[in-house]
Amino acid sequence: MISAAGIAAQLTELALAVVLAPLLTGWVNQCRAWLQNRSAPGLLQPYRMLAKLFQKEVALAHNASPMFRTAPYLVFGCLCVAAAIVPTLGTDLPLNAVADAIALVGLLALARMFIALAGMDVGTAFGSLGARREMLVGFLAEPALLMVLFTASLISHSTSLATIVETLAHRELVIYPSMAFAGIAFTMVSLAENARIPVDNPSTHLELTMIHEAMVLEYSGRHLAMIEWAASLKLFVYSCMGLALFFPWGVAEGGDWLGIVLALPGLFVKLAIGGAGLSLIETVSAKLRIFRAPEFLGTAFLLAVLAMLVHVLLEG
Amino acid sequence: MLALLGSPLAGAAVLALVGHRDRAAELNVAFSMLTFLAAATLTARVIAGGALTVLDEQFFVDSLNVFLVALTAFVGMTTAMFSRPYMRIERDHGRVAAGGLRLYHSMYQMFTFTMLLVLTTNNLGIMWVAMEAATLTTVLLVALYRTHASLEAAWKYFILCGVGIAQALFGTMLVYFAAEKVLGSGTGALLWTHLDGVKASLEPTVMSIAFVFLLVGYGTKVGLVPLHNWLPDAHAEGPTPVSAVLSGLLLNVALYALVRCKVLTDGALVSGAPGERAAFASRLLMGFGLLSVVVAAFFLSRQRDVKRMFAYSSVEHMGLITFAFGMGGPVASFAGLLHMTVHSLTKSAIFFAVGHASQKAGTQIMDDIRGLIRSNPTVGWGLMLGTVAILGMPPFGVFASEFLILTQAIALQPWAAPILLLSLGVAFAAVFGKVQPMVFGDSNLIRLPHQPALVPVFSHLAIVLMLGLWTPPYLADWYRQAARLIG
Amino acid sequence: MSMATLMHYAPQVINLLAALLLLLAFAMLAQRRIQLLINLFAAQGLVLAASAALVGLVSGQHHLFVSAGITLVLKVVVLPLILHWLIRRLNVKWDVETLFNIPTTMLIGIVLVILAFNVAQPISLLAGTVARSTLGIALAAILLAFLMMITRSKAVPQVIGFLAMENGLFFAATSATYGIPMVVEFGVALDVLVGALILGIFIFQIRERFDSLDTRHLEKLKEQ
Amino acid sequence: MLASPLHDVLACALGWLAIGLVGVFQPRNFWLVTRVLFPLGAIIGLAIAATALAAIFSPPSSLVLPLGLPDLPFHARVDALSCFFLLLLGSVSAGVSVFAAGYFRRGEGTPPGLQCLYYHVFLSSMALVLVADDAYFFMVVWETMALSSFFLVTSDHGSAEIRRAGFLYLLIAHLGAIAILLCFGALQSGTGNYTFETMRAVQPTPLWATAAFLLALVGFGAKAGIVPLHVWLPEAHPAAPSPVSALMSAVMLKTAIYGLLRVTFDLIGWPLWWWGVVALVIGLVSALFGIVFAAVQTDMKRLLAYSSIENIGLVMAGFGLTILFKAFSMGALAALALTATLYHCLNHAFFKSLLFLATGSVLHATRERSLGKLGGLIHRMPWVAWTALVGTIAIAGLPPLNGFVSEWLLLQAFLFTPGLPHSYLNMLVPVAAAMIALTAALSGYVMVKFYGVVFLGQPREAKLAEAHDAGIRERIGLLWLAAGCVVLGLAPVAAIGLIDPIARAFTGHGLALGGAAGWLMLAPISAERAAYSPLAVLLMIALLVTIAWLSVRLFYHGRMRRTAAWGCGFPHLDARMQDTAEGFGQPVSVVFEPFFRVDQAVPSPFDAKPRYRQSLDDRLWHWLYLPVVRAVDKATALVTVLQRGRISVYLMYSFATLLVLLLFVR
Repeated sequence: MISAAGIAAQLTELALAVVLAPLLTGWVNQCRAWLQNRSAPGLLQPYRMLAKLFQKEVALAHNASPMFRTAPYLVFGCLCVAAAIVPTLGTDLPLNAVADAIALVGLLALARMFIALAGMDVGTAFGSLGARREMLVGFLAEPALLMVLFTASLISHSTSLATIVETLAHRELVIYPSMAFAGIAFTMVSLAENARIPVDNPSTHLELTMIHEAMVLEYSGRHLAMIEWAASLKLFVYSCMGLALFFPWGVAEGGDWLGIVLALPGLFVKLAIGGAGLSLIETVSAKLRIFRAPEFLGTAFLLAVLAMLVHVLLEG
Repeated sequence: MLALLGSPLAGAAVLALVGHRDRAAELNVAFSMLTFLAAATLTARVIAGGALTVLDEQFFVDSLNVFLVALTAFVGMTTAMFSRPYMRIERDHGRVAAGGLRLYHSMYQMFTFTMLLVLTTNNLGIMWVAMEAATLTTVLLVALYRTHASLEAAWKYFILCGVGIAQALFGTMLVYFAAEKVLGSGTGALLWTHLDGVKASLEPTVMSIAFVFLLVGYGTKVGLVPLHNWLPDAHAEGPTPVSAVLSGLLLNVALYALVRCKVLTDGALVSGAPGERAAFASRLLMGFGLLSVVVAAFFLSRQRDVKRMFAYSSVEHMGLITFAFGMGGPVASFAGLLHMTVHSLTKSAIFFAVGHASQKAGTQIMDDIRGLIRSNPTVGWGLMLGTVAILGMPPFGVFASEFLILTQAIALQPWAAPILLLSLGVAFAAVFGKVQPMVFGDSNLIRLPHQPALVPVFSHLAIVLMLGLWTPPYLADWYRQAARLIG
Repeated sequence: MSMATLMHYAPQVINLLAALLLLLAFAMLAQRRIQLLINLFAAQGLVLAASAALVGLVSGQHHLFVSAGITLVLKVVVLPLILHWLIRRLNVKWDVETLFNIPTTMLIGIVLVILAFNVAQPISLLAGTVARSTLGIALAAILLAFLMMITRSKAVPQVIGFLAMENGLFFAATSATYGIPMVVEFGVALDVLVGALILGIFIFQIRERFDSLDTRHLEKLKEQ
Repeated sequence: MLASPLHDVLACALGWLAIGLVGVFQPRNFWLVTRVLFPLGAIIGLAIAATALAAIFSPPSSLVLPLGLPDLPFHARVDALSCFFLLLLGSVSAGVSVFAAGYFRRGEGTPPGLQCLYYHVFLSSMALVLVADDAYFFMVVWETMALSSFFLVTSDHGSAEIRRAGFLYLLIAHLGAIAILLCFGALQSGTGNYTFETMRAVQPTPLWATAAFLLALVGFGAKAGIVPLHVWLPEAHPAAPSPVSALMSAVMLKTAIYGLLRVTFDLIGWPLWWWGVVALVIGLVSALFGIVFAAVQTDMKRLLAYSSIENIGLVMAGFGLTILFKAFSMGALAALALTATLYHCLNHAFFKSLLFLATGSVLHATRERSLGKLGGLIHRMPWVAWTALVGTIAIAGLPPLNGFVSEWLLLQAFLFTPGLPHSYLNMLVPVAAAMIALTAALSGYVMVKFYGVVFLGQPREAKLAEAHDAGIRERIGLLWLAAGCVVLGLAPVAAIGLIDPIARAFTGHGLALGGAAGWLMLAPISAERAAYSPLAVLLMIALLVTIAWLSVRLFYHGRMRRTAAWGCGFPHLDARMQDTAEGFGQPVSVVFEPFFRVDQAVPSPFDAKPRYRQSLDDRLWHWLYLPVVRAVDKATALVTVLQRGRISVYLMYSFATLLVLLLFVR
């Protein structure tokens, strides 16, 4: 049964995600600047950015349909729900019974679909180009992500993320070789999905190499703010997912008030390390040509399938 | 009974005298109707009172032949109705002279007479004579147009069927020879009713040799491969009503003769020969049937002439029926009889539609006939539905009989079923692929001066449709009785 | 000649006639000249009539005399006359061309005779008639006529072949079974007559249309 | 209400036939056909759906009709499986019929009365297929279904391409029917009795059972459009008028699935495990193949047709999995896989018909099927666009709509597969799951392409500005089907309840649905292992979106200004600069290059009028079909030797036949 602690953990988690997501983005940017020997923007820069955008007036293309205007909110909503599903603090989350790992992937895909459709809505060359590339990345990354989650599900005999985390964190420690493959695959997928180098470059505005940025080129004002926020949320969700799958220790079991409170600093630390890792990867690798992206993601997909096979072979 | 035979005979005489006058066509229809009425009464009597023999046992009707008599008389009547406008248009086009029409009408009645004679006679010898006479009359009909092609077709028809049927005479003699031992010499030894009674004591070796000759003889008329060569030529070059009756009736009649002989042979072999030989006749029929189906199916896709194509389709269906009779047993024979019925109805309906279509197009070449459904929807639909029916698509009756034949084949001869089905598939691809653009698409056709006769087409198709969904109980009983006779 | 001597010699005579029939069949197969072919056909008819009459005499089946009469009239007189008239009218004087050369044809013919004898043997064993051994010869005559039709490419010899086949059939009927019932026989005779007439008409028409009686001109109707 | 549900169904089927007959006697009475007959057909559809819904939990009832062959009268029977598919037929056809009432226009192609005849005969024969209980009845209605749909496909028969499509369709349908007939032949196991009752009762030997299964796979597969028997599908579905395409894709393909299920689980009863592998592999290949081809299509209806191949592939994969589980006596999992299979059938029926109808509206409004000439229709045709969006999300398999539910169930079934007694099978499962995941992801790509190119962006042609939105009857049809997608997406537990009797009948197990959260929560095995509640997801999203929207309005402002599109400052933006359908498909054609037979011409730098041309062809056509055609051609060339026109040769045949037979008789 859902406990009061669970509901509290759920709400905290959701609020935390929404609030902290831009912070994580800021942290990654800061780390990257340091690693690249640049002077770093402040940690709160993303918040300032959002505030600025919210205040600005929206300049909407003549041709934009209602779809264009609703998409940012929908994307934001989808990612919020996704963030709420991933257990970061406790495993007794009410929403866990509502949506499992597959639904999580589904929600991410829904968000992607809306943003891609919105990208095509105005009918500019860049919009549709970005949408196409985003969907290309999506159709290669999504199955890989699903396979990663499946590997974990096979281990824990459940697709419920809470159960997965519980199995991985609170049962006796077993070394799963399959999770190593899955981990690499997951990292590659996260890079691609969050518009990071080597697939995309979040800071570029060079038209022909853009993916994410090309798609949202027509957005301005509050709509753009919602999109940006959603993008940080996405990074946050992926990070948390990675933590839940590969470093689940510290997440509270059941309705344990104390555990939830204790899990909080753990989460901060893990996210900080993860963000730093991400910026490290981004710094040491070069951006791929867009035509090479399928190979990159194909590798991720194969690794994820391999992870499942390894599980069946060695651990089954 | 007498009316049945007398009507067409009188018709032949009267029409020969009447000649080409305007009423000739109507008279033709009237005589055919009279024949049909006679056939219907006869049928009613046989249904009510069972088999009967007439005129010193020279004529004999049982459920097997009375069904064919009814069918023959019916299709004969509808074909006469169809030929009225058809031949009139032919005359207008100058393809046939006035004398030709006189010949046509009287020979048409004569042909009906000979077929009915084959069906009703009790004497195997007379049966042969009538069959030969049927060949002669149709040779004249096929040659009606006096063109190169029609003469060539008629010549081939005559020579091949004449030679073939000569073998049947030899076979008939051998039967007589065998029967003489049992029944004593004289007319009695050729009467089927008598032969049927003593078939178990006929000499098996003689009977099997006789059957070979009879098979080659009547098989030529049935159009079994490799004896079929005359068939496409004769069908394609004769007037369309003649093609319709050739395909729809004559082939049936020849097959009927063959089946009668098979019954005797089986009777002799089952009682007098060791196991293996007992199925001799059945095996031969199955073999020829199967070969005909396969070869005809492959022929179909090479055709350019529409009537020629449907002629090959007749070869295919005759093969199927022969195969069914070869398998034997109540269900297969039932199916064979049903298939005879639906095939002759459907095929003649197709020829009616094809006749009008080619008159409109002025050609029988399929590539030149386009878009019937635009220029004349009823003819187009007639052809389309007929084709669909003949290809064995439900809900038409051809499917019903094919279903029975094939299911029996699966049960009795599992090796043959896939071969048959694949051949039917090939046939489907060939025929449908050619008929579809004739019916659909943009039209290139002209309107005709005379209203086409479509009652025959659609009445045939309606009956075939009904037989696919529902066989009237008395008809089923009738088929069952006949199937029991065939064994 | 008493009845007894007749009975004694009759089977031998019938056998002789049968052999003659076969010989004539071979002769027709080998014959190139069309007039001679018709004459041979007439001779065959004569032999046929004689044998029918003889069998009738021996067996007491008197209707065979009628058959013999019909044969005599039809096959010895009427049909050859028609044929002669036909070739005169059509001015056909050329030699008959064959598809194979004559020796080959003869060789095939011999094989056919052996086959025919073999096939007919079990039947002959059962035959109770005086002409029991002649059935094989009848069958051989039929097959040889068939062969002749195959090898000749002109229309008239084909017709003669057709009629010769009829001869073989008739011989089979008389020799093996004492003749088939009269009704049938009349029917057959009628058919043959009408058939021959129709063929005659056809030959005229073909000649008119094609300017030739070579059946090799009749090869337009075929599959491409 | 008549005596039994079976009577009701038969009465409805007769009703459809009667409507068709009325239509054929009034072929040009446009008003009657569109205002009376088609709506009436829709009502009958609803009646069938209602009957089936009521009867799905009742025991099977059967009936012998006084029709058919003398020794094999028509047997009819409804059980849970028939009811389920009848429900599908009735509910979908109701929407399609209403739409069709507004769709058929005056003076187009075949007279409306004839269309009405074909259409209702088609519906009626599909209904009868589902209740047929003997081989003859089944074959009759099965082929009638093929024939009537053929006439529908070729209703615009002026174009040679459509005629060719129709021919190909009917030919493959007919060959399939031949295989089905042989399958029934194998199933009667020598009893000579072709009622399904007998087939159920007798247990065929494994050899015969295998033959029957493979024949059924070929026969029904040809109708369902599984690879490699799919070639007719992308030709025929686009050729047909849109309501017909909708019915064909949505319902007719499902009758093939029905046939497969009926034969495998009902008539054969106990499948062998490796059949499941065959079906699974075929299903996966079809799914991937279909979606990859859909991605590169430039014709919107072809795209949807290929997507049907994909969906049928998914259904087949579920079917294969069901066989596997059942063969290894894993009842609960078999029930799960079967549920996923049937659920996907139902879902596909709704969203695919919805999308086909949407394309129909677009086609009518613009007279354009090519994606390259559409665009921006969301402004001109909002009703169509927004209902199509529902279908798009559903077909892409995204939460919270129905496509996701069945894919979710299917993946669940895969995840619980390990534990099969064959180690190779266990290996197969991850690969299979990966392919399903890839397919699902690709379908998202395809649907973004479809929706984006048709409805979003700028109109690619000037004439699109005159496009009008769908009429009222079309809207009702679209809304009905969209509502179906939503309901099936949000209330999966209720819908699965309908499948439960079937699962229990075939596998002996049902899903554990009575869990804690009851109707709200879908937890097929246990809430511990997997659970999904679409309604809650939707509410959460809605809530969060509302909160976000309100707080933005509350804390900031709603100011907005319309301006020219930015486009990175590029001033001369026009519609031709958008991605074309080809362009959108390009990445897929590169990634999956081995699937295609590519024929392209790249312009040289010196071309005055450079043209880029590319055509992507199906390799199977060249590998499988053309060789067969050539072989048949060769065979026909061989037999013509028999008929060379020379009479001596003909005589020789007859002579040789005689001699051979004489030798034989000796």
